[in-house]
Amino acid sequence: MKIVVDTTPLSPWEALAEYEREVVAPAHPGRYGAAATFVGTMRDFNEGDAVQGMFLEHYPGMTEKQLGLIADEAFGQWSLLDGLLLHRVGELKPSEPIVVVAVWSAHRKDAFEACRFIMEALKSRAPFWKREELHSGSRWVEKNSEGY
Amino acid sequence: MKIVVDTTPLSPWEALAEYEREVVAPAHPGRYGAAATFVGTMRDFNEGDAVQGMFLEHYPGMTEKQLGLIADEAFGQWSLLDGLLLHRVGELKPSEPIVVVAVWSAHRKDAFEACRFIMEALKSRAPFWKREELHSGSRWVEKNSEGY
Amino acid sequence: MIGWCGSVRKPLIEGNSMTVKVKFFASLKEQMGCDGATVEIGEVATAADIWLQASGGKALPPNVLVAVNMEYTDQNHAVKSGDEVAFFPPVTGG
Amino acid sequence: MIGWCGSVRKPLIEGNSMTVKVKFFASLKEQMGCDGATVEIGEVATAADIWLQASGGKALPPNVLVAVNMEYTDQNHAVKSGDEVAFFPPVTGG
Repeated sequence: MKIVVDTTPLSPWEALAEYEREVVAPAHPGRYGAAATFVGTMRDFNEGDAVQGMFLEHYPGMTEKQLGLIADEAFGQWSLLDGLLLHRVGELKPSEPIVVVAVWSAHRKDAFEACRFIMEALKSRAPFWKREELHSGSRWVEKNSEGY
Repeated sequence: MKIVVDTTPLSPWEALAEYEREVVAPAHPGRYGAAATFVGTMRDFNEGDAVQGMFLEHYPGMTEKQLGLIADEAFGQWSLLDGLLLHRVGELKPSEPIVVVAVWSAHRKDAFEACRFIMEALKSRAPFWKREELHSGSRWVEKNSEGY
Repeated sequence: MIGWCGSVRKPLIEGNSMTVKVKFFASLKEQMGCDGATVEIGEVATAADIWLQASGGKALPPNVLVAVNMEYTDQNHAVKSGDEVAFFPPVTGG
Repeated sequence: MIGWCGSVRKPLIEGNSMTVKVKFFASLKEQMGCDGATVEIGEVATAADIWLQASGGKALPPNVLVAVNMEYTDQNHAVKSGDEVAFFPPVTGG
């Protein structure tokens, strides 16, 4: 499973197409029957306020380590063939993708459950922090919305 | 939500990129924070046997009608912005995509749950039938694997 | 290629009749030897009656699904003239 | 830009000491006025002791998360020389 935390803007569908074509398909030809993906995108509103921009801080080293642990847990819990996890950091504008999670497996149950697990674990355990730019100034997002 | 049942080969990631860019983003700029997708791909094995090809039969008219009902149920049950459902029919070869389900929403819970619901409902209610080509001849798939 | 079974007509009791279109799919199409038939039957009939007539008296297999006018129903559903009645095995798409 | 708090040294009781690297993130970095510090402390210390010394005696806010060497732990975790001790608010990525 490939994990990347980077300031470079994300192109989720292009990244998924490329990773499937270059990595998953050659390694597991004819073996994957299911791919479940999630793409998180920056909205222009949050908690009733217009949001003009966002700064995404992380903890270099720990963030990657925690994402690796989450991936290991997913591979231990479900029967998975491969995965891709991309997370943006730094300055973002509305409509820009923040996160991509993808999982490939033989059967759909594993892909669906592992994809959601990785996303929820990332939301609760990976050290990222969002600061939103509003008309009235900036604020740190205090907690994530509920995922279940 | 766009629903297409067709014999044309699918390019899932390209179709998702195009639909998001051409339809979802212009209609809901800055409003979608989540996209959950599922791509089902033909494997080269099933129930222990090598599979060389597949024929996917459907019931023209009823298939589209049932997919429309499933989409309506999803939009009634969750807060969704848009969706895309593509299903291949006719002759397929291993590694070819069979189905694409995608859902866009403001928050991830809706997207995750609706995407899986649509896929499971499709599996149990949409009139499609798979006939597999094996070395020893062909066979109709008798039932789908469990999704939960 | 599996074709149309043609028209299946049942002797009528009182002269009243209705015509329904029957469709078979997948393995059922192969078992029946055709992808459908036009069935003419007495005024009151259920989907099960239609099956009996179209199949030449075979029992309806327990796992066969029944749709009338492209909506799922069961074999006790009363059909009316002009209805499209479909019989097919469990679905396996996706 | 928020910089490094520098070195925070506590008078030692018996001459033994250890040095740990402290990091703050996000809103906590702003509250502390720096993104980290080097803390020199007596031989036995918990993450809470490190916080107290680095913060100049402020109470550890109840929702602050604690990591030692990039793994989650709690404030009672015993740190050793060379450890990296991080304090940060609830995470909000994804």
